[in-house]
Amino acid sequence: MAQIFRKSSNSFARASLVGGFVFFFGFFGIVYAVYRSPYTTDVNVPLAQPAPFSHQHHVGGLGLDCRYCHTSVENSAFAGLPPTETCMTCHSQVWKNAPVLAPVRESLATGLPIAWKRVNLVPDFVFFNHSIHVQKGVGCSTCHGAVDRMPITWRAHSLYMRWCLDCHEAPQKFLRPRDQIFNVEWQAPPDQLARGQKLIAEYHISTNRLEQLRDCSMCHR
Amino acid sequence: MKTPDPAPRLDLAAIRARLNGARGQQYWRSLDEISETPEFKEMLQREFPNGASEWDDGVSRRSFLKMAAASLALAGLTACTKQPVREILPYVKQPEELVPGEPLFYATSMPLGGYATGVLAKSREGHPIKVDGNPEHPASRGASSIWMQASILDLYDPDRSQAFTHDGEISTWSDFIAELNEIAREQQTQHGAGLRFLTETITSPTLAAQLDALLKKFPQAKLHQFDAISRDNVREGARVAFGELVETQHRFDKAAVILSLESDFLYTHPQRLRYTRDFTDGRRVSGGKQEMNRLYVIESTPSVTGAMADHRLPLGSGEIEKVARRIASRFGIAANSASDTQDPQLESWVSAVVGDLEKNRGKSIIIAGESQPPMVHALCHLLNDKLGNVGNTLFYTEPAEFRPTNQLESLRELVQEMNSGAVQTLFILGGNPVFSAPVDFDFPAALPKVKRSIYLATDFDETAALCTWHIPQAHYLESWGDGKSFDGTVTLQQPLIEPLYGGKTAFEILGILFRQQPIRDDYENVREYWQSQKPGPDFKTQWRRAVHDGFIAGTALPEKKPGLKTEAITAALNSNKSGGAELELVFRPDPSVWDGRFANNGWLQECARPVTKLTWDNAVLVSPALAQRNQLTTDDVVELEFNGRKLRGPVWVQPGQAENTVALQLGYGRSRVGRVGRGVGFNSYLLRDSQSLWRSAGLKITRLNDRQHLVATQTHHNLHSPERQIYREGSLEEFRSDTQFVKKSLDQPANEDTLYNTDEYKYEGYKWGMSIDLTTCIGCNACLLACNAENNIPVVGKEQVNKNREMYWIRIDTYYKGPLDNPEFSHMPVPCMQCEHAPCELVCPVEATVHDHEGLNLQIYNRCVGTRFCSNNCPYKVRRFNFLWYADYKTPSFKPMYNPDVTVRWRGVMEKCTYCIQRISRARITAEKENRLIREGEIQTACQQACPASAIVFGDLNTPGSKVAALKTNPLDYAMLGELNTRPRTTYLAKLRNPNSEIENKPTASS
Amino acid sequence: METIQGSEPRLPAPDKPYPVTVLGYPAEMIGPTATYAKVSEQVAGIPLKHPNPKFWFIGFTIAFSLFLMLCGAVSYLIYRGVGIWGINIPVAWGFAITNFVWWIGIGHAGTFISAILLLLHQKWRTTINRFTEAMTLFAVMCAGLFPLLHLGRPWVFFWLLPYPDTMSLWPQFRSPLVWDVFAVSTYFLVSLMFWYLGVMPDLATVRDKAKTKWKKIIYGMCCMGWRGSAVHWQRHQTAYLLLGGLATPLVLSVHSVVSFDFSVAQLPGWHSTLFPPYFVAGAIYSGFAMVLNLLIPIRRIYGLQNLITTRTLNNMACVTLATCWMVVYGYIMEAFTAWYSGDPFEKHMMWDRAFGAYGWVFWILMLLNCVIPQLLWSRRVRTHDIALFFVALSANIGMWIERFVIVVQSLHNDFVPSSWAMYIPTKWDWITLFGSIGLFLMLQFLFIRYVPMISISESRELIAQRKEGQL
Amino acid sequence: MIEEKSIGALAPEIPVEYEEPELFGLMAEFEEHDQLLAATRRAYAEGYRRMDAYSPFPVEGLAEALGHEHSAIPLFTLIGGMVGGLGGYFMEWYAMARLYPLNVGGRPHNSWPNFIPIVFELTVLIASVSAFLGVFILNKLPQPHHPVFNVPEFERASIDRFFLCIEADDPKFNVEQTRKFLGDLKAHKVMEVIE
Repeated sequence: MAQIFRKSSNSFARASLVGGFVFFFGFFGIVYAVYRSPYTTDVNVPLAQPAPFSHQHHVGGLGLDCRYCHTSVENSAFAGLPPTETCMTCHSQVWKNAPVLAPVRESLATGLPIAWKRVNLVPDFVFFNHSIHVQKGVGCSTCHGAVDRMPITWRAHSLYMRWCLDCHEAPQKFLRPRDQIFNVEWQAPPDQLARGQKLIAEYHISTNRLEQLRDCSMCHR
Repeated sequence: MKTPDPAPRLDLAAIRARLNGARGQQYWRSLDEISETPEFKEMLQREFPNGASEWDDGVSRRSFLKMAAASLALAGLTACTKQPVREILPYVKQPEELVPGEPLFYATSMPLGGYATGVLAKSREGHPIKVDGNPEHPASRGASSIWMQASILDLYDPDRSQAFTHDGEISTWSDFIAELNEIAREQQTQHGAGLRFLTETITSPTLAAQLDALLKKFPQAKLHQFDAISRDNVREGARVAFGELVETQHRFDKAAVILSLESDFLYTHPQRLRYTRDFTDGRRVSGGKQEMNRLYVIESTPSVTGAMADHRLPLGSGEIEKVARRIASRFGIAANSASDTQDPQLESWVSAVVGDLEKNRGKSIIIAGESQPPMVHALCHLLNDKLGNVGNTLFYTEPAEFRPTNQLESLRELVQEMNSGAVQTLFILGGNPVFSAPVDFDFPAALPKVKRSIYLATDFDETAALCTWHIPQAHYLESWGDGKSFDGTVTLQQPLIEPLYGGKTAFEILGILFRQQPIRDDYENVREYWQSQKPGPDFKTQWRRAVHDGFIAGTALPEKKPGLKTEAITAALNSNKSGGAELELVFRPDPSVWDGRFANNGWLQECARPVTKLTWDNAVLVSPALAQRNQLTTDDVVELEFNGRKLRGPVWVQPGQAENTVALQLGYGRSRVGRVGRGVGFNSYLLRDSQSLWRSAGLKITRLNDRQHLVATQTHHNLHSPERQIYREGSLEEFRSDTQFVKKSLDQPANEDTLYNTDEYKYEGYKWGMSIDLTTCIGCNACLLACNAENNIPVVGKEQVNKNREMYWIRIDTYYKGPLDNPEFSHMPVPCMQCEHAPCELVCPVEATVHDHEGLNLQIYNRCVGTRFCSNNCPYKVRRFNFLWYADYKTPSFKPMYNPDVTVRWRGVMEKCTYCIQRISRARITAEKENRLIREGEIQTACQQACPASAIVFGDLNTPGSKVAALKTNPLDYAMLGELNTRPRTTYLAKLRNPNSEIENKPTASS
Repeated sequence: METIQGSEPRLPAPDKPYPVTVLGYPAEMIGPTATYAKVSEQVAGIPLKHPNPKFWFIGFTIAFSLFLMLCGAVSYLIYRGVGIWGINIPVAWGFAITNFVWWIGIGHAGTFISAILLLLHQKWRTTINRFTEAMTLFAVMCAGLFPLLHLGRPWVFFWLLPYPDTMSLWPQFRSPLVWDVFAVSTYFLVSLMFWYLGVMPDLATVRDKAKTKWKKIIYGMCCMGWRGSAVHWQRHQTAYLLLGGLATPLVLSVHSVVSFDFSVAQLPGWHSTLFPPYFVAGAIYSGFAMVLNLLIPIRRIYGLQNLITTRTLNNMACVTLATCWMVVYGYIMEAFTAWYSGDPFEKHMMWDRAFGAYGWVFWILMLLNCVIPQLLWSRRVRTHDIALFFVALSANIGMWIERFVIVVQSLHNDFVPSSWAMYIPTKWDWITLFGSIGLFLMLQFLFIRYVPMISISESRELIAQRKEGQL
Repeated sequence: MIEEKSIGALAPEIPVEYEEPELFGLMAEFEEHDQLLAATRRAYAEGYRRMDAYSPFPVEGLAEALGHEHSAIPLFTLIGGMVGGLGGYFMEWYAMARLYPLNVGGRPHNSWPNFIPIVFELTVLIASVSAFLGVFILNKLPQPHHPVFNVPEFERASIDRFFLCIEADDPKFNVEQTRKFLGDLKAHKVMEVIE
């Protein structure tokens, strides 16, 4: 019989086989990468808002305390978003007619709320409670990042379950003294682990055992 | 659902034989089951008739859920894509008492049948999401009825009427105000000669005052009250006995012996919640207390109270008077019972009861039901007096009602006037008389003869359709108001939310009618009235306090000592009218939809009726004996003929029903009702005339060659053998002789041989557990409804329930025991047992159900892939699966109703009870914030909170001296299917009965 | 052509009479006239020349339309949810799992024949192993479909696979369902490799017999340029033997693992140590039955009697009968243990199985699975292909019903009577069942059309051995 | 229906890349496998080493005759099996007891009895895969192009003929002598194999 394939087809055949395998597994690798990329997680992706509110200016510049606007952060699951009134306490005096504040004034006039875009968002089946975290020494910037350097707010962390577990498995890495909770510049001291261990005891974290922090029921109901 | 094949008949004789032949305690659930008719088997084997019904989903709400399902499917398929950007809307002006994310509680009151029950309503971000009893309120003591729990669904019901209508045209409030002024002017001239008010029973002081004023202003105007579930007999009975209207207040906690003559005081009585609490307190055997009360019930058709009886005597409603007379005569009352035929068995029963009553003078109660004629009530008064119960176990007060009258006569008079044209303007304030008035009054025909008929109601119903004006009524959670509870305690009603559909209240309408200007809203009206009542500087504080508490303490009616007119009664007794032996027809308010007002409430429609376990239907209840005689079987459609009127309905053969009694529940077959209630059941009012408001003889019943499938959540089940140690019970005697008798009769759990290191989990922190007392559970479904409301449990509709896909997290199993004609009833609430060795967890491939460190058997909805293996492996079958898209995502009005602390489950995931984990978490967080442990009693599960019998106790087993820990050491405590070594955290207290040894009756337990 | 028609001469050959089996039947495993060339021509001729196209097209069309029905049913399933089936609480598993277990069972014949019989040096397997292995693959494909479809949320099926996710959650390795995932996928992959290893040299034959260039090219690619080098053959044979050795415990394990889905649960009627062997026996039983059902018509239509001889059928019938009795033993033991345990739940389950609401199903099962196969005691039935076909058919249906009874009947009457209920299949249940059969047949048809369905090289070995008088 | 161009990609276009044909070896064709076996033994005895035999079905002892005693496949399989088994158990233990230990039905985190089935399955799977891949790697397959295919008669190597090919780069190879030698093996036919 005559030769069907030319010589090169040997290497071609082998290459294609190997290539097939590589592609097959590579595909999942790509999906994996995309799932962790900012494209999906929105980490560090600024979100256009109806009014260009700048934490950088208000927190970093003016040094407003988080609780001035997010009033219920210490006693509710929901940190609270400032009602239009709160904005107007100052902006009825300063930047009275600034065009960027038009939406705010309009809201007060019409009584219709300002439709902010959610930056930090967990799914409906996750029940996150701000008050207990604040109470037990988890600082704002631990999850929300350095908002004082955000001209427009973006998400600082993926908020994936794995990310939550990092702290729920080893709180000592992140806990702060109570007076530092709302300090957005706070940086972990070199001996954080030792301090953290102390704080765990001090805060009576999980009256029972520490592993309880990993119970599904902590967040899912 | 229809299969017009004539099915082979039940052979009840054979069943009897089988039951008599059965050794030991023989539980059984339905006639079909024990008879094992070929027809029953055939029904089971029919494949396509039911199987194919997937296309035509019964309830139309389903239809759009399909779309939802599809959209989810896509959402799921694109699971790994990014989250959509969502908006968040802050307040413009934030109310300062409101902390977003935290609930607020308001004390208010729910009116039903005119009487007010104090409730505590929970509100999140400004919308009510749950209603529970107000613990301080004397009438509820924190307990709930199913109607209280379900009222939250009514509030958000998208089918509520949303517009004023005038002659069928959409109209406006201002137009109506003009109309009112017109009426006022017109009636002014003729002193209200043509002006009539038709209301339900009224207890509201404000409304009463307004009506008084109006009737003074229009002297010739008249007020008529009518409730379909009227208490006329009670009133008339009092009138006969005392010559005046008095109300009887019972103290069941003080009674040792209770004889109920067809009184369903645990379920349909206005004071039901309080009475249940008292009754069960007198029944609970705990700690050293080895006493419990004994309940005798004589009734024609099984009721919740009857199911609790230690001795239940099924007897025609008309026969009961004879028994009453006989008992009376034993106490030396000339009750001319001689004429009655002698029945030895009945005799011995009666003498046993009489003996018991004798023994317990001053510690007994004899109570008659609304359905009994005045004479029986009079006799009860007389007997209670003779037994010295008055002042001990019961006392008399003024009625809490405003102008109590004979409502039937009052309505009769009104209808006559309407027909004669004397009525020009008729205000109907609720009640839907067109649907519920006695059929012989022919109210629908009379109504159009009235020039102006104004109807205030929450729904656009049958009456609204015939009235010239319809005013949407504000729900009680939307409006201010007041009322009195049965014992007279003044109860205030405050709104939690603005009227969703611009509803109005009677106060506003009557206010305008009385004084055109200024127009006052409900708040002003109510407040104004109370200001007038309690003038003075401190009114503001008093008012605030009253509104805060929800009621005015110490306003219960004072005891009253009316003179008993013995001669009058005995004289009346001589006019002996005896109920014949022929077939009798009795009417009952439906255990779920009451008189029909709740017909559009999905939760109530779907909750399995106590005793029958029927859902989404009413039925013609017949006794086994009657069924045997007339060759009837469940699902047969029969034609009832009564006073020349005909009615068709499916038969339900009800064990324990009196032989010659046919029972019908009212409130079904509504012709004008929302989407849920449409086409559900048949309208029993069509047979109910003024002569036979509750009961009448002379019914004809004929079987038609047609069948209609009734859907019950629990059918053809029996407990087979005592070996199946699921339901444990015994008599007080057994308990006294050997407190450990339950434990002794139980299998030991499987031995501990295992390859595993078993002490890996110690549960040193909180260790949640629950104990359910079978002795006190009355099977009223309050827990079930409370669970629905707390946990966003969906309604699935009749067709899905028929496929055994109901979604309750806690169900109430009912088993029958003993003879067919008079079985004993046993209720068993079954939530998730939270097994420590949970079989469900082991087989879940994705860790969607696991244990937490407090021993809860969690269900993680967002992880569940829906293999349903867990349910297969659950010996208690307490897991529920979303076979289709059951949760109602689409109806906008339902969204604010859902409990934001509980995930709304989507299609294809398993769900179940986790001891209200959202409440546990909330309490834990609060405690952690305060650096303390959760206190005993700080957490109540929804079912526990609602239970009027306090049969459910939940708490931490590790807290020394906690209530639940104590109950676990109770000798009656046992674990259902404990021999499987599942180590359930929920255990039961075996049921104790207190039979009278002189009545040799059914076989006793664990013999 | 005589060889293509493959008539099976009954006359003894002049030189020497046939060796004869104890049953007095021709002990030949391959027609006397077969030669290397003829066998190659006959078998490779089917994919190349495609005889009897009418039969193929009609059959394929029927199978394909059934398959389309399956697609429809599946789309509606995804759209509405598993609620379109008759399942409920307590009977949360219905047809889906029944079909799964049934198909997996059928999938056992292939590897049993090609692996276990290989190790047992059963030469008669030679001419049927290729075909049955293919059947195994297709059956496992159908089986694998159902665990996926029966999920409430099929689109998250990958949570059952082990991979590092953003929740640091892995499958719950204690769950028999996860064992299934591993067992079934392992079984499929191993069978696939085993099958391909076998088919590779024959594809070379087809390549070399192919006339048109494209056929040459395609088959040339598929056979990886196999050239029959002695050294290649050596490695090939070693690997083949090793795979056989590995597949042997696999055959026994797969259905054991499937049976764990039930026996690990504590349900009366499921919780039994009897299940693994009982399931494996049943699996091989139904597998052989299915092989017979497919082989008998194909053998006639493509005239392969000279290769798939009466002796082969006879032997298969014997295996079927043997496994049938193992299954019967299983039934007896189930009833016995239920009685002997004295456990009220077990006793009730057994009573209900026979006389309860599903009793009629149980008795049909007894008839099809235990009574009818006893015909195989008769030599004439075993060697009469049409009779054999129908006995096999009854065994197949019987085994499906057995799965149904185990799954549904045990669930519908479990511990707490209040939750007992009936399972009534909907039309969607039925469509899915027959749809999967359609998928199975469709693949089967494609296989016989494009791949040599009998192992040519192994047949050549037989011929060679006969020449040396080893047969 | 298919013109040459379209398949030119794969089929050799004779005129283009056909230079001076280089000899790959000499090939003898036999009718029966025992003849081939005998011939191979003779050739080996003669001292030929770089040669190969081709048959339509595995011939007992042929590889050995060529001097191939044993194959490495079993080793592949053994290693694969061990990797699969140990790896499997590690995966289960790590996921269940280390990464996210959860209380599942009160069973210990390392509930080894429940881990056995998967360990077994993975052992078999990885072992089989390595055996399978072993065949291809050691046999250097796929190899759709091979000089022997240039011999027209060779197509019967997969049907009913048996071939022995002595390759040109064998030290002892010499066209005349080798052709003569093969001829003496009462080969059905002897032909040249060109690259």
